[in-house]
Amino acid sequence: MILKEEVQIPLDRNTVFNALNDPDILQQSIPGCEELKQTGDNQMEARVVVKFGPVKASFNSNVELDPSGGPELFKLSGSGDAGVAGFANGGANVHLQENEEGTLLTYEVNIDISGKLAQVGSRLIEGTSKRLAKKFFTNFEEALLSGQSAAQT
Amino acid sequence: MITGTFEYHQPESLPAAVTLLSQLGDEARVIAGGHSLIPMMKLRLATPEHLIDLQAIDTLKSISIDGGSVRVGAMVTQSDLITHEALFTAAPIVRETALQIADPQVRYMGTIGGNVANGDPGNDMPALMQCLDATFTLVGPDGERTVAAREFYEAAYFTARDDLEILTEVSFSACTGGYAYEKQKRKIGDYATAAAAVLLTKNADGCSHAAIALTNLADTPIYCEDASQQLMTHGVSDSSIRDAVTSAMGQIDPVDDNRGPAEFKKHAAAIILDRAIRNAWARA
Amino acid sequence: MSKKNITLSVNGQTHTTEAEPRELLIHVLREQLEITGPHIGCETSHCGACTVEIDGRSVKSCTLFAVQAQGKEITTIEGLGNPDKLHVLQEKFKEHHGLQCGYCTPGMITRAHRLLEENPNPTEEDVRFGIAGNLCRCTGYQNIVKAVMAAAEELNQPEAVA
Amino acid sequence: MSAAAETVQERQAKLKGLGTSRKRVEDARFTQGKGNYVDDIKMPGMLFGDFVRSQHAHARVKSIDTSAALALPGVIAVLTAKDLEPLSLHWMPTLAGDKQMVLADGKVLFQGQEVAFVVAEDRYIAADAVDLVKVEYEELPVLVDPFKAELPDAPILREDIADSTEGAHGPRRHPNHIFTWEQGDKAATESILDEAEVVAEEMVYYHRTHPCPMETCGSVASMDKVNGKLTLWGTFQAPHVVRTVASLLSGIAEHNIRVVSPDIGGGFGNKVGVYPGYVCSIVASIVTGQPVKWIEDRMENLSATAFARDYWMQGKIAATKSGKILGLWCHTTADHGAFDACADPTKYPAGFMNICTGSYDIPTAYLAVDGIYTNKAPGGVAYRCSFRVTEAAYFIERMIEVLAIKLDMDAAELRAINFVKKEQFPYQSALGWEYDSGDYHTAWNKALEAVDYHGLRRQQAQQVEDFKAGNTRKLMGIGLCHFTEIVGAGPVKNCDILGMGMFDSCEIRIHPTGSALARLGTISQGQGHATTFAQILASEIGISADDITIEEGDTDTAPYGLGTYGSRSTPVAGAATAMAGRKIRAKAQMIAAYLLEVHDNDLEWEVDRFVVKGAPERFKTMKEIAFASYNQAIPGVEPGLEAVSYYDPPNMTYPFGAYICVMEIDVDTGVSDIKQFYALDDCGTRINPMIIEGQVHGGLTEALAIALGQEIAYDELGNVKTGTLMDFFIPTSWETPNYQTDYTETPSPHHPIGAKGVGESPNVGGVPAFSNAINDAFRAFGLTHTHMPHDHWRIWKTAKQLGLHG
Repeated sequence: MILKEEVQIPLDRNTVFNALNDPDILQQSIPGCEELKQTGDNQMEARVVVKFGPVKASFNSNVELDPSGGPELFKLSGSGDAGVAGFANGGANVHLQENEEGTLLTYEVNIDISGKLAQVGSRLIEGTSKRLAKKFFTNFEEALLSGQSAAQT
Repeated sequence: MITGTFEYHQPESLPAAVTLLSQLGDEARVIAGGHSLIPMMKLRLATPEHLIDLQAIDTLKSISIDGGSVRVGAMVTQSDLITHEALFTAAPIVRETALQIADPQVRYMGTIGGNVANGDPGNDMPALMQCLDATFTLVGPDGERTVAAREFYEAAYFTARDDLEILTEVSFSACTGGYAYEKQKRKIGDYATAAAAVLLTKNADGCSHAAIALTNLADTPIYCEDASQQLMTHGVSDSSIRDAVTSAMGQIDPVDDNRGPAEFKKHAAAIILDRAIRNAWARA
Repeated sequence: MSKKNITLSVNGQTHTTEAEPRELLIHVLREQLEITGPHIGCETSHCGACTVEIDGRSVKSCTLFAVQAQGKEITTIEGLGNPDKLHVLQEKFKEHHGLQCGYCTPGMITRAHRLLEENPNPTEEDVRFGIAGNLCRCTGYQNIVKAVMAAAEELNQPEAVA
Repeated sequence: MSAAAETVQERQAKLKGLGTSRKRVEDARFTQGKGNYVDDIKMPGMLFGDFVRSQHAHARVKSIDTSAALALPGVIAVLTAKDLEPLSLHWMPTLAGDKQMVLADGKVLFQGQEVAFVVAEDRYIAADAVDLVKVEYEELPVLVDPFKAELPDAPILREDIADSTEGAHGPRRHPNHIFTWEQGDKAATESILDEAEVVAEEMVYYHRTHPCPMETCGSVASMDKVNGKLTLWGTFQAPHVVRTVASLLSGIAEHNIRVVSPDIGGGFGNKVGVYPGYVCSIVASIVTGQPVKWIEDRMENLSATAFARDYWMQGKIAATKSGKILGLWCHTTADHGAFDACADPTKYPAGFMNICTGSYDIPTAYLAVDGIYTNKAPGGVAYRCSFRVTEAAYFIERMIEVLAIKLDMDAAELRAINFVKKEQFPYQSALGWEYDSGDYHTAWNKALEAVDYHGLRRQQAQQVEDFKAGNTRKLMGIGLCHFTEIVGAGPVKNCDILGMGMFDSCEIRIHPTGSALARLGTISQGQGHATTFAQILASEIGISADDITIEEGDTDTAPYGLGTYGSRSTPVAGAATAMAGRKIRAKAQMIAAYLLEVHDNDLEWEVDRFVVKGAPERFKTMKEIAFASYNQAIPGVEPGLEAVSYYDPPNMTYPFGAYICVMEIDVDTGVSDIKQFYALDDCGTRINPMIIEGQVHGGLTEALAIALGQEIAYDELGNVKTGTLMDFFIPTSWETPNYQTDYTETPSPHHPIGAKGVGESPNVGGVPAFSNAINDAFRAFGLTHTHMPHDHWRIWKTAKQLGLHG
């Protein structure tokens, strides 16, 4: 499953790019992220609880960041294991483009869900993934802007 | 298939249920008919620590029709909706829709409250409620409030209901005109491949009231305001139906699943809606 | 998780037992009360093999916790007839070859029983719609429908005058 | 009226023998909820076993941590491959000459594969413990497309045999290749294809599906360590074979193993195989010393036990311009999943797929089948059909339609031109079978007349006109099918399962008062054996069927038999029953002769008695003879009246039928509606017409399901997308039509009573009839072939591709 979307953030590209590499900002942005720790250069472990309706799946995830294309391109890939609920593999390419209002992020997320979630919840996975991806960037923008305002005061 | 463990609560009044839910918070789920929740629990995709069963709250089980206003308690079952003659007179589309939900056994258990509250895009009642312009009553720790069905659904399983609120009642005005709930499904018991609820009222000039809503064609039910408006403005004709369908199709966003690819669903949805409008108009 | 006391009236007999809240009614009936007529087929409320009647409603007992049935009147296939006097539906299922492997049969007959209680004069369409929550893999339904129709007809005969 | 005055006809009627629509004796318990299925078995101290299964389709198992599960109160044991290895039970042989992991040994090869077996005090604790077993996996690339299996960069699935170039059925050319099976004359067929006036070609896919009986698989194993005896109850379509396998695997002597198939809630092939659950329940009982129950849930059933079909059949058919078929060529790519666990007689790795010349006199033919490993569940069972016969029938009945289109000919006429003629029987087919009997033209003409075939075609043509004129959006399809089955496996000379010849057996004991007990090596799963076998016997020995008890399924009491599948019960065990009955009658004749003081040859058999020729008032009934056999000293005759027969059939039987389906299709929504279904079956001698009709209704409904939507679908990651009955299509009473049944009766010349078997015919013939109807609806718009399952969206897609959506 591939999801594509754009989001405009009223901050300059370097700020946005740096934030994408910032574990604190990431933790605040990832919906349901209960824990995130840096385990190496560009490597993180996260526990993410995905909830939709009655379904609750707790993914233990390994994430690898690839900032080498920065600040134009930020890449990440990872996998998550939610035990009986299933598991996920995926990655994202986020293109950052400077414009008058700040930075335009174009993201392409590629997620494969397997296991029980895919078996019985397939009709709901796409919508939920889309929503979570969107939520990430909404949170991200919020975290960034509040961080900015905090820094300014 | 065995669920995880949980504590079971059966409050006997709504305030007791609301209080329980507030106390137990995130780890509690309200259970009505249970036919969506229990299978998910058996698959262990849902593992609530507490279940709050509403079945003992008799105040949630009544259907009252007062003049043109219909109020249906959340614990009224699909089966009750089907057999209630006064409701059939007031809003025959409710029976037509309820009969197309699941199968007899499930309809004896499944409730209108559960069906509209859980936010599953496959459920049939939400689109019907949008078509009827129903209002949902929510009761939570801060008291009671109402939300229009047309404002209630945000995404799959995400609604305007706060986690600590219980949906207690749906209310809507009796409808007088033609009606149709058309549903294409793979077999009895299935969610819709595409379904459409349509209400049309005929008057001397044409169509005085139109309401159209769609099931399982996006991650929420879709109320088709423009399409409804088209029919009211231009009357019901081949061309206005075509325009209304085109307009409604602009709002849907189905996903690929075992029922078929999105492209097929879009096509089927247009056909189903066209039929529903014609059927409703013929009955108007 | 602590067990709860549960009182169920099954086929006119009151049973008190203990069960965890998560124990399904079908398991309590089959394993604790040894009422093994209702079967488990799909576990997701699609097949109806576990159908029982609770307070006048046909219910899939694999999608109901036993605690939810506390204090209720339950009828299973075992409560419809007995070896000395079969229920008309049981007779008609035999007569019209409405069963083969027999696995869906208890649920099917229990459902048909409620259907006829609510609609004593069903059309074939009514019967087909009314038992659509019960799957059968063996019979192709044709003879089941025939049996239910025949049972309805017999139940509608005026009582023989003595 | 006294008994003595009864007419022959009255006495005949009392027997309820052959040809009687006798009501079923099984039904008393089933209608009262008193069936005894595996999950109804309850024993003191019984434990419950449950599997940890792989969510991955292909992964290496790096570690399994059972400590948390073992720490849960009520958990008795957790078995993994490591525990089974010392017993050499971590792998087991399959029926197809391959081997299969019982519990994941180093890697998993399909989603739902068994990884560990948790044994606990009850099923609730077991389920909790399953979640506590922590398995660490390393994902591997997933292979779901059999056509990609032999690519150079394809992931190697079976590392255990990666280097082995020889398999159970000959050479292997790639680590993911299982076998190549060839039948017929390749060179001759290819030269006919080169030279023929007309050649039609098509890829015919018969999708993966599953038998999905209402009752899932399960077993209860009880090892009694005091007397050294293992008792195993389970959902076994072949209990004796299970006993032999259990003995070979466990080392427990066969006489110390009792296998019991209690009531079985439908089988349809699903319960032929030996599954890890059975093995694990046995091991767990041996380990714990307590009875252990294992019951599958529905998702496990659909995603881990035996699938059916999944054959990609590339076909070419050569004919003259006038429609005479000259040759048939077929190459099949068979997706067998992770292990070759097909349930076929040993020498037939693609079953009886070589019946694919069907009902037609095709002089030259060639068939090759390549078996391929993929990351899907193993199986390949005959889902309500004889081994791969449904695939064969579907293939030929589609190819006939494709040829009719190529020839621009009526498909009914094309069939009639090519049928094997009545006078050609016994008929030797180009792919090696000797058809025992048939009268296809008679059946076909009866069917065409019954539905007013030409009238239907006129109606169809009118509807096409109406469609083109914009007056309707619906099309009408007429689905024709004339199938020939091959059932009753089978002759010991060429049919065996794990080395056991496929005979069957019956043992009869007549009681002194003239009632009887008969035991057979088969096991009913709904077919009504207790009713029909008694009817066969009633007609043979003159005792009313009501006085005959039939017992099956207990290996301690039943004679050895190969079980019930492939419609073999009537052709093989039914024959054994008749033959054993005849042995009884032969002895009875000697007793009667003694009692009547005449020579054996002076007696003739009449319904239920031996009568002195020319003196009808002098007779002895079977009841009298039975009593005498126990209380009279008869010189030269042993007391008692018992017989046993082990029947090795000289040939298969070849039931056939003519089916016609009329379907209406909504071009816009893809919704199909069955308007009429006529099914004529010829199963030879008809034992119980009521049961035959019931079998036909049921088989047709399973065919409907398969043709119109029932599939086991995988996504490219190897996820089973149809694991519940929400998505796995089983029609309800609402989607199922009423069927019109009919028959002709062409007895099998070699079967003792001329019976051929019928349970599977409707599935074999039904699938092509439904599918042909869908295809036929679009013939006028240029469609040659479209793949099953014909669910709404695929029908819609066909219409779209044909430009019918404007």
